[in-house]
Amino acid sequence: MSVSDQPVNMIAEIEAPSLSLSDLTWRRFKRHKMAIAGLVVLFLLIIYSFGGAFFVTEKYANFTDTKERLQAPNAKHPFGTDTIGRDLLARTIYGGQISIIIGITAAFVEVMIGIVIGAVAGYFGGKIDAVLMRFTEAMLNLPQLLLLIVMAKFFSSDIKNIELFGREFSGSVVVIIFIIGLTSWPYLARIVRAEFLSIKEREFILAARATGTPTWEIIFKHILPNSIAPIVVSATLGVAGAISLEAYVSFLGLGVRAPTATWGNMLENAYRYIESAYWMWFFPGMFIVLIVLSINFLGDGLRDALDPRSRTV
Amino acid sequence: MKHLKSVFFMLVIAALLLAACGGGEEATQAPGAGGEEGSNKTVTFIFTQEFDNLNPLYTNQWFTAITYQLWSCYAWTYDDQNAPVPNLVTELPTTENGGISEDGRTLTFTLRDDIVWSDGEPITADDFVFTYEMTMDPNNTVASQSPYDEMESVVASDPHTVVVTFKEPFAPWAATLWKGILPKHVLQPVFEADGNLNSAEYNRAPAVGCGPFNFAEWEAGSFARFVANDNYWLGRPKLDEIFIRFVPDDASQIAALQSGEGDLGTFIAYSDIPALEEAGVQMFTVFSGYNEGLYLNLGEKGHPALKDQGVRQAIAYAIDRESLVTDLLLGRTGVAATYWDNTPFVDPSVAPYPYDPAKANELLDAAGWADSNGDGTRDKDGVELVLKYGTTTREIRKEIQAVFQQQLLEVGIGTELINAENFFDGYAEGGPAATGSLDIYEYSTTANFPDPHTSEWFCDQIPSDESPDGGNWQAVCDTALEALFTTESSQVDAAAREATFHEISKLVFDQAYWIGIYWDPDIWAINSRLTNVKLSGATPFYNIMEWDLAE
Amino acid sequence: MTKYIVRRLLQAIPLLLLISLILFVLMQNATDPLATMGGRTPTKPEDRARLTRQLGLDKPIYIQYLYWLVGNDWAKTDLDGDGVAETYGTRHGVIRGDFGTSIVQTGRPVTKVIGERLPNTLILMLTSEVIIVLGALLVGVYSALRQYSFFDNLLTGILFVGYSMPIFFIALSTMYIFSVNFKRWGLPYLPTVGMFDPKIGETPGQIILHMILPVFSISFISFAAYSRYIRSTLLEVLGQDYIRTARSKGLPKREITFIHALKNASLPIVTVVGLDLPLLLGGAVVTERIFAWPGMGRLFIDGIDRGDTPVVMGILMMIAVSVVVFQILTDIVYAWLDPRIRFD
Amino acid sequence: MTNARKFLEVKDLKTQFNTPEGTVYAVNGVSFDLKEGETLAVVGESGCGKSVTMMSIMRLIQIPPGKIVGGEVVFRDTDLLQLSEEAMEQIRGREIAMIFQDPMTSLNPVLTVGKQITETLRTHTPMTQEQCRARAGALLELVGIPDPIKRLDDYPHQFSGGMRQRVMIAMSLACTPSLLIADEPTTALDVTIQAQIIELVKELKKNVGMAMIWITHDLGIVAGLADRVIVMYAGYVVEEAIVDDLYENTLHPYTLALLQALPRADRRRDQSLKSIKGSPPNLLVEPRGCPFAPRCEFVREKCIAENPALVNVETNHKVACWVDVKTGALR
Repeated sequence: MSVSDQPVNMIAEIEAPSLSLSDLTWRRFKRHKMAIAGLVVLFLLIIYSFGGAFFVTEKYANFTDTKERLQAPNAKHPFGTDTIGRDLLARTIYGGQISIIIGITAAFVEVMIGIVIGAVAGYFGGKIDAVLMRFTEAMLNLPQLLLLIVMAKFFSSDIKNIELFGREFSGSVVVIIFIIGLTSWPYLARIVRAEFLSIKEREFILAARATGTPTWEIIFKHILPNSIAPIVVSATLGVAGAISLEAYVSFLGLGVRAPTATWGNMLENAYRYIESAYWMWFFPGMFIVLIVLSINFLGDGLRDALDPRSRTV
Repeated sequence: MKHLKSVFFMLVIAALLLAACGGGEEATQAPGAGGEEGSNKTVTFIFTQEFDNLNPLYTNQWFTAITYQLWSCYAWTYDDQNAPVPNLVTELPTTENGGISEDGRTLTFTLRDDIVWSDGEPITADDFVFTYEMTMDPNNTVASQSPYDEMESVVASDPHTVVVTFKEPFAPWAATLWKGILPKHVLQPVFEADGNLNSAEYNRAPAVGCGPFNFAEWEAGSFARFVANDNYWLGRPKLDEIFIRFVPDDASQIAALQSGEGDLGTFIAYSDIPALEEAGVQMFTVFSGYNEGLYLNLGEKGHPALKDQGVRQAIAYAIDRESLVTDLLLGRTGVAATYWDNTPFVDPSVAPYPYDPAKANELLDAAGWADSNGDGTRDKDGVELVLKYGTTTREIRKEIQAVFQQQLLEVGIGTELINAENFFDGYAEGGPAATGSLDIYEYSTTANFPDPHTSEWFCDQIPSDESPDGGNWQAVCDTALEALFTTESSQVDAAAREATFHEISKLVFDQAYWIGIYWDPDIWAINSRLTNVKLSGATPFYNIMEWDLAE
Repeated sequence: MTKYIVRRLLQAIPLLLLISLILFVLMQNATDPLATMGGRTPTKPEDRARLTRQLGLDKPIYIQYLYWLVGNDWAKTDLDGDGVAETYGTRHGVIRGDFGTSIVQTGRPVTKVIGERLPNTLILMLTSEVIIVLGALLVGVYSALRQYSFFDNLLTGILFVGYSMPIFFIALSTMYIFSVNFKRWGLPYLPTVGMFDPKIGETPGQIILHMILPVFSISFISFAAYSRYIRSTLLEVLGQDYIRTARSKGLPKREITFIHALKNASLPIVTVVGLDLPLLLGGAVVTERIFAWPGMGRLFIDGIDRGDTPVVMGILMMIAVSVVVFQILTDIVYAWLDPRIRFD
Repeated sequence: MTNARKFLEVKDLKTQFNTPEGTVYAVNGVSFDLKEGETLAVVGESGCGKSVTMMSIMRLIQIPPGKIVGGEVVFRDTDLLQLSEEAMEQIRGREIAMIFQDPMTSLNPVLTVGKQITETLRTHTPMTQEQCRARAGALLELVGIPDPIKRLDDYPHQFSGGMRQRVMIAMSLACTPSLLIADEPTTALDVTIQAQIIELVKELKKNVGMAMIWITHDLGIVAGLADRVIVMYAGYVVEEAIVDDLYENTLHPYTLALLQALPRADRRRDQSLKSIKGSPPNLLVEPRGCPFAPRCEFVREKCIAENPALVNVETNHKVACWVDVKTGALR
């Protein structure tokens, strides 16, 4: 799906241009119009969710007024109200924050676990590799959604609310982040391992080892930066994956709990009102589609720019 | 080998071209629904849960239990006024008719002489004794032994007489006893062969029943069919077939009811009622003893403020249940005052606490809870009045939580909302309600509707490491209350027992151990082509044989 | 080749043991099967105590796992609650082919419970998979050949929107549009739930009719991933030297695409499809629920909700084993399709 | 041979690529011609545009990112650049055939060798399946593959590198084309195999009587093979000469540098091999002056200001250079 999938052999014959890697990446990325559009939309969504907090308070987002329930969009409530009269505009703002935070942190957890397991397995090889890869395969042997459900159920008991930055969140936010991270890493671990396996045999690594560079330095300073491209791409797509997964587990009743709103659980709440109150699903649904779409396009563009040779969706 | 491979590639290519011509799928065909009406009176019920097991001994599941009026039989059922209707017995035993002994321990049941199993075998007292024995056999993993575990003996004194002797006088027998009888002639051989009934064929495919319909078929996850029983002693039912479809998703259930693919559905959410009525579906509101309420945790782990009656009452005054019922529940139910609202034992003199935040503030001030640090919630001796308010993940409960949270905060009571997936898990499993890790639990329950008895508030039922299975999750230990319950459970005289319950109701209300929110009736949606439909709370399909299709 | 298969199977054994152990621990602690037992009220205290004992749930978790794995016909249990273990167990354990009995459907063998759902899931999932793969081939090939054309961009856009939408939303909206509203408007309409109309019976026509909406929902969201994969695979192949060779020979474009390119591109595609197939056994959790399709996904969710560990374990282990088997099968098919690979 | 009529004439051919890094000026106005039966060698470092020129002639440039922006390729009085794709397909394989550098990747790994040879025949000739097979067998025999009929059913990976290149040659000869373009066919092979292939091609050419363009970066193998040589640098033809003339009477500093970089048996021991200093040209910028100027030891101011045209300086010897390398004076 990348530009460079075209006759590489022919272009490769032409001498390498004298551009820095980041310049090159940016120029490649720029050509991908959808990726640029994705970046812009993503940026706007982030502004909306985090900037919106300066205009409406979280208290207002959680303010209920049963007299004003299920109102269609109007001047007072531009996005309408939900079943207990909460303002949906305010809720999409605060819900967006949580959705985006879940997306980013879950991807972060995924990347951390993926890198550590992949790096250790790839670098040390032998028995450690065998054990870690067995474990990774075990995770891959089951559909992620099923594993996620089992884990969500496992962690669902006794969830305390947590306070962070003066705000109270349902502890389920943390649970969701961890279970998504915990079930998403195996693919990345395999990619990282493969990168490590090939890079660790290169001359400069052999040289570094010969000069007695400490192992951690070789791993983190020499090998990791050289395998950053697929990691960045995976992490980006991981954010989108986590946001949609959150919506899925919400539907199954295992998502983020009230009173914390997310686009996912707002959409789930709207599920019963699909015909009678379109505004309840339209706005969170639109935001989910937009963010997942824009991140996917962004990831697509990044892959083309950073890692032209890979070709998974 | 090589040839085969070419075939494979050809197939891929051919399939490609085929897909090109075929295009996507389109919704163009009509299913021709209702084509051959009249010839066969089939109605479709929609159940949101599939049966676990059809054997009455092996499940507590409500959806399975309501089908016993179709194909199995209770000794007596209840009508839409919650009055008992004798079915297998000639009449219900009372002290007057001599069916209940002086000491209240022995009950004598006289069976009708025309009752037969669907295979023509007569139903006898032996079947009753067999049902008792199977329930109590340690090798059978039955769902519940109650109330058979309270019995001393069950004897068939003649083929039409069953004599039950309880260890202690047992008042709530009427609502719990003989709900589903097993055919001894079918199951005795199975029990002898297997040593238990746990995997008997009968559990999935009860070939022999005693209701107006016979079991025909149950396809896992999909549907079950029941067809008219020509041998039914009260006459053949008017419908020919009842097709029960299992549809787990609520929204899909509503869609199916709206499109007419389902004739009956239950557990309808209030919010779905207008759309269904618009589609011409009749709605039935049936009380079955459930009243949604707040259980306040008085145990060690509970918030200290809740041990104060004033604080508990303040909570009741602080929440606006009237608007909740009008707005959220569309005015289709009422505010629950007592645990026994809409049961035969209700005390009509008790009216719910009104919405009165001023009164709530007053009570809280009096109890010494004041907002000394200005954080918006009251405190006392350095303890903030912030309560952990937990419930299940049911939609309406989440909504009520959010509304109450706001109203409670207005009187300075902070709440932390919790929705636990494992809300009803036991003490040993770390269930949040059972372990007392919440301050307020919201749910609704009923012990044995229409009987009012509950063992929920006995001191020895407080769960602990020593007795993890206790049912007194809110740890109410009130000697006066316990004494009343002890009296009630052995009062065989109905009027005396009712009086005791009025006392209990008042006590629980005054102490505000339990604060009612709203009556939580079962809401049924039934296609208007069905006629003669009556529904009861305890045994919903009690007159199913009279249901008919409108022409 | 036999040696290869045997070796792979042997390697899979510790893997499967590891999976089963992790899942068992997770499952046993996830849900309390006795909480309400499907009823509307919490289970009575006395019944809870008795059932805990009868079902062996009072044993430590490692014992429960051991019994699940190797059976308990060698150990005595206490059934009557007098504190004395007097009865031998009846379970043979998974390694002897006994997956135990369902807790929810008291006493029914797990294999039976799964067995009756499996065909329903397969008919739904395989149909969807075939439609997805064929459609994705069509779209993927088209957009690879017309890369960056208007239709390529349009298709990409639509597919990505599908990919971004939560499936429950697509499923319920289509149900409302094509079943409820079409009927209201007097148009030909589709059924909402189930596999067939009880008045007509379980005929192939009925099943097809009832499959349209669920298959559409499943296909719509999975289409993007497949077609993009096929597109990029094909693009990569089209950039290969041998395609240039074929063009230099003056072969018509069609022949180059369908014989030279597709034949090579089919190798990774076959791998991906082959590895996806066993995962289909898990069914479509959300779609099956909404359309009341009696498949594995629903069984799984019900099992999770009710704490039916034996059934959930049975489903997961069946999938895990099939993944292993399909990995081997895919390798074999790959080797068969690719003349460069031989096992010997 | 000099009397034979020109049947291929390339005039001012220009090809560019749009890449993420910018426009690559790969071929910048290349002109040359070819007579029937003649062998032309095209020499230059990798990246000088020789392959792109040939691919442009064959119209095998992927569009996008490539684009033939100007010029003519007149083959037997037809401008190939104006033909429809279908008409071009009739030329490829039948009139002009091509063999490529890497026999490892140039053959389709999942099709048998027989299939790959016969499909050319089936596309361009009315032969039946049996006839095609027989012809394919004959072709394999012609290129010296033992047991040819049996090997038709083998897959490319069952052949060694040299053998695969023989298969490629057989494939290209299937329809007895009048022009064979060989794009560094021996680069990827061992030296001994290289010699065998060159011998084979020479012999085949003699027997078939076709014209040939032989692309190489190795001046060493040109001598015995070609009639004429053109030297390319940065997408320009910098020198064109009869093969002997090029060695004896080198006129371009770049050609000179190439020759000095060549190990020769007659080189004196103390005479060291000289590599060309500086880095290869950046094709992303349109050159203003002579593209070789930055690396040229004869560089003059004029070279940097203006790009010299390819002009006939002696009989049948063209060069594009401002400087006379023998005298060091400007022309």
